[in-house]
Amino acid sequence: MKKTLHKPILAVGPFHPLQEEMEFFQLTVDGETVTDIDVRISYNHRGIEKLSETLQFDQIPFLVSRICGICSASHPLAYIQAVEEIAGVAVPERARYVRTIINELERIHSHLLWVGLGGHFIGYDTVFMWAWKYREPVLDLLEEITGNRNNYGNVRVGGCREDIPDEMVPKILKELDKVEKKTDMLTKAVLDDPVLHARLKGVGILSKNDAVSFAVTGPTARGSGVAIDVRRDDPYAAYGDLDWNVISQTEGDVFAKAVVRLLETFESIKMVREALKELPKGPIAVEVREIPPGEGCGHAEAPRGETFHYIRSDGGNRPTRHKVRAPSYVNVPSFKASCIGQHVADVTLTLAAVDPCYSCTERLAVVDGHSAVIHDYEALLQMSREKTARIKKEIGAPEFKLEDI
Amino acid sequence: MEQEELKNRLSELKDELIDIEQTADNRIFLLCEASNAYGVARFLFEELSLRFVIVTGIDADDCFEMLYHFSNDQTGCMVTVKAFIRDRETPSIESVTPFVRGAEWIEREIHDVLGINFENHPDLRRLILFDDWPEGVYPLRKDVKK
Amino acid sequence: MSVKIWALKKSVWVFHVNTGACNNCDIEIVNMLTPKYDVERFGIKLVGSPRHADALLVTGVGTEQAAIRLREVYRQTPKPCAVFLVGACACGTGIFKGGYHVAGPVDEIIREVDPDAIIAYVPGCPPKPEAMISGVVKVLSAI
Amino acid sequence: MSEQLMNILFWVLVVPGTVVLGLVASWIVRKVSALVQWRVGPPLLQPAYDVMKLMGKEILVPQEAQRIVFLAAPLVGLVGVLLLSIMLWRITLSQTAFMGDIIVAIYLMVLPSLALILGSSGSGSPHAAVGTGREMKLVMAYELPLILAFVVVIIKAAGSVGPGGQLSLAAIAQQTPALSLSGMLAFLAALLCVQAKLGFVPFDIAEAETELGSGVLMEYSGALLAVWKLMQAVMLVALPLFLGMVFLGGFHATLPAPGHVPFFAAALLVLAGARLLANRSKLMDVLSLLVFIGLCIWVGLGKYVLIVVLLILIKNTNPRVRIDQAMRFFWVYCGGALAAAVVLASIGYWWDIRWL
Repeated sequence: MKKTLHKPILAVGPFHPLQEEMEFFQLTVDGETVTDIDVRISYNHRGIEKLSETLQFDQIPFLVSRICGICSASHPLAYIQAVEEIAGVAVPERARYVRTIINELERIHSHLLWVGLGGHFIGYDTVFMWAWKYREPVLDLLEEITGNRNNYGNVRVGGCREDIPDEMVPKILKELDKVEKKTDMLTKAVLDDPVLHARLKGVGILSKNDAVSFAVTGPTARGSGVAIDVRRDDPYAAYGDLDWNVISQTEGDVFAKAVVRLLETFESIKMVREALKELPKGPIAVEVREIPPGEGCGHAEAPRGETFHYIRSDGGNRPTRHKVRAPSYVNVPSFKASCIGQHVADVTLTLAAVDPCYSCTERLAVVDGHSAVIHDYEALLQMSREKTARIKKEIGAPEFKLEDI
Repeated sequence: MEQEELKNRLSELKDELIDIEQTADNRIFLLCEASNAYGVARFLFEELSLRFVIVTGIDADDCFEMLYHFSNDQTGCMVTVKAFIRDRETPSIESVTPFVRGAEWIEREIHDVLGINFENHPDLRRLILFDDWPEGVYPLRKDVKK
Repeated sequence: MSVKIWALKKSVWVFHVNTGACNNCDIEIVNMLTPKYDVERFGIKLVGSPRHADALLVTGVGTEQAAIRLREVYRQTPKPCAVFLVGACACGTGIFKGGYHVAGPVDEIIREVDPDAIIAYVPGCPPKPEAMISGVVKVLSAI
Repeated sequence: MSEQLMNILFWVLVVPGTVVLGLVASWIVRKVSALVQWRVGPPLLQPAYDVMKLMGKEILVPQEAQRIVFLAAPLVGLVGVLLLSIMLWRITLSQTAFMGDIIVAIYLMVLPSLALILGSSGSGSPHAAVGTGREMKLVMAYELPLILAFVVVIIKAAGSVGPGGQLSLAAIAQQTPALSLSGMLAFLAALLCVQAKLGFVPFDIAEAETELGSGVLMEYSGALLAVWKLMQAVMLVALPLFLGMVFLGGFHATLPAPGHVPFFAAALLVLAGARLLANRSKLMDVLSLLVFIGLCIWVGLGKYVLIVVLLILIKNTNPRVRIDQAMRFFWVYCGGALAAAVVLASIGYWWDIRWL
């Protein structure tokens, strides 16, 4: 039998317990050391653009919140900000605060989720279970506010869909206290464990230069000493009014990223608390009737980094182009700089440390409505009324006239 | 870099640009031809140290538009280079990947979905479409049938 | 009822297959393991290899690229095995219906391999973990 | 009861008994882990359900696999570990032993790992191949400290049980080396080696679910997987028993005297009742666990429970280490500590200082 000698290739994926989603990493290994790495994505590419031709500005938030389940507050927010920039809408005070609170709650549960998954990846199931247990109350709060544990879809052009009732404020504050106490315990347990130090420190280092060259964002960048944060750099929602700090570390290894995320959780708790205290009275949305032609960029700091949306409108009720750049899209490719020469065991951990989100990466949520007929607000209203009348007739509903009531 | 300084430095590019538009306080659009895009983007990334955000490819019926979004993190200002590729038959533009490694994926993606050739790209393989996707069909082009 | 089926009902090992989902269903599936829901008390366990699995939890729309792998995973799973389609996307491609990269719905992809596959649907976007547990219970009591 | 009847009973009960005890022990591992993680955990019979279900499933053999090796490996492992446990039970219950049985035991203890290596390398999957490599490295890493630990015990035993007796397990089980300095060191090191042998975190490197699928066991399915699970369950009985006999002075298992029978029955009743009500409240759940552990202690298995609890605690408070870290740990740290222990034990033997 003829034998050919080839480099052993270890496939991570497409179905692999490391990630819940599909990706296909090919690690060329020499014993346990990884000498080269390549990735094939496309498993998660849903190609939203063609079917989105029918979607209107008001419907798109629900679509973009389904780009990624965990960033389902930040994607719609970035999109909405782009649209509001085109329309020149001034959002009511209370809406800005509500948006901030929802986004920070999302960050808290997302970071706790990552800590848990990180523990799970290295076989530390106790940390996994504990972190996910502490995360549950936050999901419950979000469910109480928006009606869903995930996929909130709570923003709309001109404001928010659901308000935070004033009666709920004390309850949220109470839960936050509990979460803070438990996160504090978890943080101490994680940061003081010598075995964890041995496992995480000096692993998967992404240098500052590489971080700039790969244009990474979020905790991945902040762990490498690039202290960027959209919330501070280009304040949106109510972040400009709140008092908080950007956490950054210089080491660039997995441990630094863990520290950044854990400490950020406390900043988020602080922010929610302050925002709740200063929650202004008033309406949560203004009516926006038409989106004028133009183009706008919106970005928001998702738990994983900067989410960027670009919208171009031609004055119709759909955008002609909608570009999404999720944070993982730039964070994931940085594995080329941080993984080569590492152990297989470390590579899987390094890949996980950027908190990759392949649904985000392969979104391509391009909304493209070039063939649409342009209606103005009045025409739409008229069409809507006609449709209602038609449906009523079809189902045989009794006809009401305004005067009868 | 402060906003004023940024604007001054951007005016150095005047010869290579068609126009500079400012839609909002911190949204600047630099319009240029495809042949100048590489130089402008490189100037923004290396001289002004702006952060690369992403590239947007648009099929604008009469031409392809490549939008290179950069961000100035000190002021939160978005600087977008809008490059026009007039040749619809064999659209091509110079790749920025050699100096921004983070652009590798997005250029591969645009190559997939819009069929634009990126010159000097180190590795222009298929990224986002499935293995059996027919060659020469680009889902984001306007002329593609549903 | 044979001992085989009885034991199967008491111990269901599931393998999780994502075929292009938004991550929500996947996280809710992992959530089933955690203290609040703790499916281990019913003998349900997530395993790392399809060869160990009794049931597949499929999420996502079933993209073209994923469909081939999904069929392969289904073939590799020892029979009898049940398939749970979790979430609106898996049940009927949901909001992504008609996309050019969507091969789904997932049940059709699986039926191509095995027309008699046992398929259960857990709709929702995402379904709550309680819904998934109740789905599993319903299928088990139907066997 | 005549000697002969006891003998027959022993041979009839030893294999099923060990298997049942093994399944219960793996339940305890899962249950206690669950309680540590604030979960409810699986019911008492869960490991049994798992095995029964796997027995009824289809067996898939990969095309690239070496069929005979692939099919035989789990059986070899199970037989090895069962042999070991028969030997240990025999020594515990009827004090029958032969010269040098400790050496046989050490060999039998390697069999499961060897079977794993054979089976997974025969399965022809790249993930299993990496797992195999890791398992081999791990075996090489922990065998040396484990044997050094036994050397310490043998030196200690030479001082107390007449000449030649130090190689007989029955004689070693008469004394308690863990009560001395070197013996304690040896016990702790051996405990960690057993942790690695059982494939528990932090040394579940070969199975590493999140890196390698299920690593070495990835390609196994159906009844073959059930055999592996049984093997792991029986190891959970045999290895702690062995540790207990070597380091902690063995088990003086006495069946309850006639006068104890009502208490025994009452305890069993409480256990059964608590298990039945376990779904209603967590308190009952914990109670049943406590009753069970109490029963174990009563029949002389207290040391066994202690060792298992230590293993579970280590399992649940540590992350998985890398293979190179594991090797360094066993060779440098464990090896160093044990070398020191050997020196201490020798000094103690020479000058007859018991506590060293």
